[in-house]
Amino acid sequence: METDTLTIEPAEPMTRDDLKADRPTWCPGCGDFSVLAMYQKFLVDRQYPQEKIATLSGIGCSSRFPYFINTHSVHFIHGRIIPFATALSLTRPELFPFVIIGDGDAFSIGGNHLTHAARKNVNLNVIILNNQVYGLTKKQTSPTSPLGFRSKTDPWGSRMTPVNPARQIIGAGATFFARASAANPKHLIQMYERMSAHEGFSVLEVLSECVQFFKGSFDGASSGKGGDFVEIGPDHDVTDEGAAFALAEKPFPGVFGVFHEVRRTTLNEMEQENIRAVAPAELQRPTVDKLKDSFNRLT
Amino acid sequence: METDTLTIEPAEPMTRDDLKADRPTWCPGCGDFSVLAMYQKFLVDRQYPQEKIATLSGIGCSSRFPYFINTHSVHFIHGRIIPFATALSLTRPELFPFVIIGDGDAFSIGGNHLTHAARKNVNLNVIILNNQVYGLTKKQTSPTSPLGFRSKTDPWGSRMTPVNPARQIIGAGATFFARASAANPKHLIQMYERMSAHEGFSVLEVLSECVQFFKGSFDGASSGKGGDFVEIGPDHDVTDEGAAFALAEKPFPGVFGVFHEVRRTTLNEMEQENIRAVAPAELQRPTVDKLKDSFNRLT
Amino acid sequence: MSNPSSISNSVIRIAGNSQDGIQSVGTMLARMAGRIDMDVMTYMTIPSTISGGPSIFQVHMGTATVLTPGDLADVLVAFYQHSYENHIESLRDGGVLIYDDTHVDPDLDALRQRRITPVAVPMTALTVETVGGTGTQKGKNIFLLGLLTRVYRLDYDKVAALVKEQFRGKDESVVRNNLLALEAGYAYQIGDVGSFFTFDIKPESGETNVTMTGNQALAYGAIAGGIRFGAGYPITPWTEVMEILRRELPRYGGTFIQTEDELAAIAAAIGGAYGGTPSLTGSSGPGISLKTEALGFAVMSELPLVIIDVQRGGPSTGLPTNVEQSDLSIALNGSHGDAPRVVLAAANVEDCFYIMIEAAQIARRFSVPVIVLSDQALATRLEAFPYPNLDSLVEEPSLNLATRESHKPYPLDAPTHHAPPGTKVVDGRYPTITGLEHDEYGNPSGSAQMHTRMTHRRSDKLRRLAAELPPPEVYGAKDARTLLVGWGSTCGVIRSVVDQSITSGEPLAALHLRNLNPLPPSLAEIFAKYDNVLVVELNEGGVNGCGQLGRLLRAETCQPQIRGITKSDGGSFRVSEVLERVRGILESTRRPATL
Amino acid sequence: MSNPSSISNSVIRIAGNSQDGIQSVGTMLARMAGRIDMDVMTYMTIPSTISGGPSIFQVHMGTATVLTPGDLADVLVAFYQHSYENHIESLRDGGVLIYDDTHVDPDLDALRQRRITPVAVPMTALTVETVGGTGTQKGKNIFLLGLLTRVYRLDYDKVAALVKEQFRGKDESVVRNNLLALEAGYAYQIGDVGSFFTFDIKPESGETNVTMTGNQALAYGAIAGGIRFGAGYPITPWTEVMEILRRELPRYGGTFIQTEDELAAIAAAIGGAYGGTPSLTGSSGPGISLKTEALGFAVMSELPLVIIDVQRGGPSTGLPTNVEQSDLSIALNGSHGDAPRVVLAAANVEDCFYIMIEAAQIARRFSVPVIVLSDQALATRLEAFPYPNLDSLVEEPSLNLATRESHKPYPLDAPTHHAPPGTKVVDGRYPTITGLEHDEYGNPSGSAQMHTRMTHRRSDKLRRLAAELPPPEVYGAKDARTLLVGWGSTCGVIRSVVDQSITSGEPLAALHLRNLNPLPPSLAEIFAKYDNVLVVELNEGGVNGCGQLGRLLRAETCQPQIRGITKSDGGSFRVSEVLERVRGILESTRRPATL
Ligand SMILES: Cc1ncc(C[n+]2csc(CCOP(=O)(O)OP(=O)(O)O)c2C)c(N)n1
Ligand SMILES: Cc1ncc(C[n+]2csc(CCOP(=O)(O)OP(=O)(O)O)c2C)c(N)n1
Ligand code: SF4
Ligand code: SF4
Ligand SMILES: [Mg+2]
Ligand SMILES: [Mg+2]
Repeated sequence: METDTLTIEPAEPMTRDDLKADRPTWCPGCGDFSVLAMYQKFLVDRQYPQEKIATLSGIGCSSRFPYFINTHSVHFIHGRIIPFATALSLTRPELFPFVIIGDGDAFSIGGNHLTHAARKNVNLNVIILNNQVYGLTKKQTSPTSPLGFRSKTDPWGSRMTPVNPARQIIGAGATFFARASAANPKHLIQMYERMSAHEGFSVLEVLSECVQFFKGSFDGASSGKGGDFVEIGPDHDVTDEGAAFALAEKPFPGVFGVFHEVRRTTLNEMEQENIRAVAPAELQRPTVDKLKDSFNRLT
Repeated sequence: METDTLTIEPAEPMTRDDLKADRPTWCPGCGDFSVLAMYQKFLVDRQYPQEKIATLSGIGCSSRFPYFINTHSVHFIHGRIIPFATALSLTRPELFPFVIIGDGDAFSIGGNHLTHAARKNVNLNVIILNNQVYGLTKKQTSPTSPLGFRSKTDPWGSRMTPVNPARQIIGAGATFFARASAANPKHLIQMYERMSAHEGFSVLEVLSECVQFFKGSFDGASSGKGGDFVEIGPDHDVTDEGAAFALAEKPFPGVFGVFHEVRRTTLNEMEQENIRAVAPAELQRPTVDKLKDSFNRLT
Repeated sequence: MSNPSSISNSVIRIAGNSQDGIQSVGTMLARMAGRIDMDVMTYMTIPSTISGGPSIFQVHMGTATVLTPGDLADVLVAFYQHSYENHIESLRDGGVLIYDDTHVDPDLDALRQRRITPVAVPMTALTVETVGGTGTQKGKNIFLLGLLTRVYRLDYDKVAALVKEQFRGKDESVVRNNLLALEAGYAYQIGDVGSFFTFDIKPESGETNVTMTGNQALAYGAIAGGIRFGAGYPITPWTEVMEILRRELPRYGGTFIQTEDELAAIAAAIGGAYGGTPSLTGSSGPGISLKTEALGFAVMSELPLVIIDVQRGGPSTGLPTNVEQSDLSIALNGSHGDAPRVVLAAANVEDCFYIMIEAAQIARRFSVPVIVLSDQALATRLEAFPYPNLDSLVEEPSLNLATRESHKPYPLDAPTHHAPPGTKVVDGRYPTITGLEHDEYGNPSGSAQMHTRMTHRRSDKLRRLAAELPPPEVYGAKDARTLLVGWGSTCGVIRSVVDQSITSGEPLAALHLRNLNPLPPSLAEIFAKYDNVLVVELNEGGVNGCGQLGRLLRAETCQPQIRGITKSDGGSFRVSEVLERVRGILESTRRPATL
Repeated sequence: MSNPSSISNSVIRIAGNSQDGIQSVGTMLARMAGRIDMDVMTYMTIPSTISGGPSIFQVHMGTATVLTPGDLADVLVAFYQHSYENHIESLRDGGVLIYDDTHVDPDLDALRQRRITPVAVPMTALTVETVGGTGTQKGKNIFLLGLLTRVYRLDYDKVAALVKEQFRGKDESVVRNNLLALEAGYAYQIGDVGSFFTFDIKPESGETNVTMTGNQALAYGAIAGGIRFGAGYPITPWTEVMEILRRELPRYGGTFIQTEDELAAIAAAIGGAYGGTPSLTGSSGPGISLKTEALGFAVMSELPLVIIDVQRGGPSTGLPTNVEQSDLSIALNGSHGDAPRVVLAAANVEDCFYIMIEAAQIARRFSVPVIVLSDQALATRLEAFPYPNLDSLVEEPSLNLATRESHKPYPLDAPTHHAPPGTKVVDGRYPTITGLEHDEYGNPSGSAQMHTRMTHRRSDKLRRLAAELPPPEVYGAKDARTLLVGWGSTCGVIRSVVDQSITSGEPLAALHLRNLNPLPPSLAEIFAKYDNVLVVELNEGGVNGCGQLGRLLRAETCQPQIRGITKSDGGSFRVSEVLERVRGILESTRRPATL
């Protein structure tokens, strides 16, 4: 179906400058800066054709990525980018779409879409920037806010059991789940690589500190700040779901790396099945002829 | 706050006749009949004051309960009865609300509300009538439809991994989960008892055959039909989440009984905490005086 | 009418239980009518329980134009006593009652007074005898089809061919039994059918008709219009459209997915459109409300999208299996902010097909969401219409990824043409598609001037589309002082009203609106010519009795002679009902003058 | 105006970065004005990044009526060069510019030409010196407050008391440092302030004012109106209302919960209402769209509910921190089917308080959802208004579970009075609350007659409410030929326009609508008296320039002299802007007559 009318010069390699767009409006020190920088570096490393990259977001500070990266981008509505991206993935398999959203967007208003996409194993990369708070709306409790967190909607400290992203997403059927931190860019970029190499629904949770409304939240995971960044060891079997759940239960700050990776038929493959079940000759026939078949049965 | 102006005769015990309302419009043979009959029997056994029972549903065949039972009832909209019931539970703790919904209502459109209510441990009883199909809209794939199920939206047979209710609900943080079958009323009523005795978010999944659109679906769980109804043994530790997950992984038709039961602070208790944190004398003061305090600070 | 008369059109109402297969016999009758070049329109009721129950199927067919499913029946078929009792009033005086005397015991005196010819047929017994059944009533409907073939002097072989097609793929014995039942019905000595009436069957013109429901026409229209991706969630009466598309789209290399809810469905459809694939979503009542947030995004981000609303009775869960035209307001106004979108409404089943092609074109040309309104009556109604000229209508969709020198998604001086991802932009500046107010490149902008200009840009699409629309045509009497205005599925009824008014000496004219947003030009001038402009619609009347369209037209033209004829009873209008309401209004407006 | 003049009112614009605490100094100034019985209204902009950035806070205060935050400033305070450059045009000719000469280098020539008095104050340096700071600029705003106390000759002790209150609970040293800064500002030799202008301060009347924002007023109004349960999801600018209620309701034995999304929030609010607790939900733009499905249920099931919509710029994500009045259409029409609900709009901050009490009462009396429209301008604006008579306004909510002999939730011959669960019904028949069309007991009914009557029953509530409403009052010139019509937060601007028109010899009148659905009676008669009815609103104009209210009024009254004055630029109207637009319309409509 593709048509490419202009002839193009032999492509120069894409550089990080090519990917730069508006200056980020995040607060100075926000963890999202590093996630963006590493995203750009990762794209350059991989040398995806620039025009085939799609950066897709919902609403939130983290969801401002589309303005700060020079790719085809979408700044959609709050909580619904997963079904949007599902359609893009199904209909345009040759693209490289990346969904980048916050913890509120992913787990609060968008929780159902995340769960169903995981179950159906949509071929999609989802990066969740978890700062354990609603940043853009200025400090309300998020589903990942820890017990005791004082926000404007829990001035006395939240008492609700937070969502455990690993547990919820693996439990829902995601075939890839990894965890990284904005404070450890080297490890983060490795996780981008691993995630993008996986075929199927892939989620990367990135702890990304909100310096404005939850300062110090992730010090415990930062060796530079007296904490510990514990990587998952080589003896962890990523295909063992039980082992992944066990890692998920580790107390804060938990562990980092790939928790889970298995291969299961993707929704994309299933839907392609339906098309492939049509005889190739039939598929090639013009629309008008096929429509006539149907109409003839309705005379 | 309650006022009771009429004086009432000493109450006669409530009978099943008192609870009868319109004749159910379900298809003859539908599993929901037995779930209704046992619900009535259970209410009579417990002798809840009739006026304090609330039967709350979404939309679907199963969600027609409100018309077939003579209690305060609500036939709400599709997928949203959980937050409705959450509010009722929080604001009217002296009532006995029961949510009764289908698998589509619970896991498809309503999935996010179920998950969050489980996480927050709302004190609520939720009965999910799982027939693994959309009944009311006449045979589309539901999130619990098994692999290979041919529906009007999957004429070639569904290929999506179905939701595993036990795994999803326990995983989300429900403090009670049990499983029963409409075809085994005696066991079903025991499960009603267990569920209602639990303080916190309690889910009872009931396999309830849709004879119209998925006939024979649960024969495998019915001893009368050559299947096996396997009850969970007395050595299962209901407080052991891992053990509950293991039970959840048993292949169809799985096992029946209480998978999981633990005690965790409920949302109701947390919200009462916020009220109790106000000095009792302050709570008793008239609204107008308290408002004046606030206004005086705003002069 | 008195017997025997020669009639060109006839209304048959079959009343029984849905389990008796009355829908399938009615469908075959309608299809047969279509095949022999008659006009046809059907009407059915949906039983209140899933497993079935009392219901009717009515077929209005004939060689003269058929515009409605018919007010009163010429022939009533009653399978049961309840069928007889509930529907005998729908049979015209002088009509024919065919009843199964195993179950029905009619009041013959009453019938005689109404000059109704009662015809007792032991349908159950004869079917069992013929087919050798076990007392199950399978085949009874086909027996009836044979009987009606006789009554209406239809071509037996053609009917038999239709029966064979119907059971194609089924077991040999099934086909044989049904043909036996057909033959038995045809052979049954019903008495002198000539004494009932003579049914005129004109020689066929040789042109081919197709016979389908509104839901089918919407689905095939979508395919013809180039739609290749869709997403939806089941809800009555929209569901069938998605079921057809789910089944059919893969044959065209396309995909339709059932999502977890309606919010996901429209998000997916927008994602499909973003990818450059013509996409749709749809729903009924409650699902439409759920889609309005994302609809606003499609407006703001200027993506092409088609949204079908098969209306049903509202509000809330309302009356899922009844007709109502009460979603016009949400179609026009649903979503916060100023969110201009195109709204079209199909006038009949044929139009369901053509309007989808048009909707897809408008969505693409103007990069705008287009809402197509149908309703429960159209959804379930069969109509025969001329085989469309598919060769000239159907466009093969193609994905345009032509490289662009530079690209602004929201240019202030030019229309938007969406560049899907995969499009290379030589100057290296890639677009952001956004729901925030933005500048020409899609970057957020809070500038006063930008919001003013972008707001205008979005509504200007509607002004440009309006400028292309021809002024609507007025149907009916040239000298009429009263104009009926309608929209959607009531088109045929209103035309019938006009036709009848002309013969009855109180001539009316009518104007039917397919374009509801933007409205076509010249409405004010047209209305100004009439003393009365009566807007006929199936929703609730407010000021001046005006319903949702009436209020829109009053806002648009400020002409106080606009009044409403509305109702909210879950049914469509009958011709007689509208005539009566028109007379009532004309009398009441005349009265003050004569006092 | 030339210096020195005696002025009763003054507009101060403080321009800097949000981090400088300009909002808090502006708030203190406004509160001070309220305390000494002046009128006051403020206006602020919200920086485009979370961590802050350029923004302004403007205070209009005085002893004459204050109806707007002011078009042009009398005094501009500029902290930075960008503040000076971006806002010098907002300072009136002849005004006073106070600037921090550490950062600002003004064009003195240009100022002279505009007769502006420049006052250089080394604010940063002096604050650091006084407070002994470390170069952070804390306290600079309080220094400025001291300076302004001198300029406006405010009572120093009262201002100092306010500062103490502001820092109540903070560390001793913080209070001390701020008082030092205040004193330094007050003591600073700014020159002959008497040469700027003389600010008239009338003796206080002794009446007490409260000073708050629209969001605060909505929240406290809800509590006063008896609301004891609420549910919401954060979104700008609604969030603050829910934050206040979340914090405050427990003190009243009530609860407010943050839900997972807006769909859950309204479902919960309806659940609360079902339980017999007066309940609310609210949101802005996108969240309002998401609530419309359940809103239809509240209409159908006839449950009392209050829904707040703090409007912002639309469509879609739009302009979250700008003002717009573009949600009127969705407030009136959001949700499928005919779903009549009450819509009220607050005219100013004071009204935000009273309208919530009214909304709660209407919801309860008519068992109907009531939408209250506020907007971003009201939400963030401070106004001083007379201390309400809380004793007579506040009702203690009570749960009525009185046993009933029998109970029909939807009686055809009487209004609905919801019986919450816990209510014993002696005849033993308990009600079903439902979104399906139903009979009197709430059982599903597809009967034509029932749907007709129930539909009427639901809209009849609005007719009954309308019958109670007084005809709206016309403000302004008796002999005016032109009527301005407004709604919502533009009330003050429109009154100012009328006031100015009277002195300028082209007298206008104005009518402000608080009840938008149902509309108050007599509008047609009132409008008919004017040659021009100009509907002023912050949304996009269509036919005849009419915006969303304008179109509604045209539909309602069919009077073609209704025209619109609208804009969509994210800002509120300025008085001069409206005057100019009015003149433009009057000229253009006059012209044909003179040709
Ligand atoms: C339908 C809807 N509801 C609410 C909002 C307001 N809103 C914007 S972002 C956001 C949450 C932000 O939190 P998160 O997703 O964690 O992103 P962060 O800002 O922390 O990166 C909310 C509630 C919205 N834009 N749309
Ligand atoms: C918002 C909305 N979407 C869709 C529907 C249509 N609908 C009614 S019931 C139902 C699903 C029924 O399945 P389930 O919940 O499993 O109940 P069952 O009928 O099988 O008992 C659907 C999709 C609706 N009423 N409202
Ligand atoms: S508010 Fe928090 S998440 Fe948002 S930009 Fe600032 S630091 Fe980052
Ligand atoms: S359709 Fe299925 S679920 Fe519904 S009533 Fe019939 S048997 Fe029961
Ligand atoms: Mg966050
Ligand atoms: Mg089901």
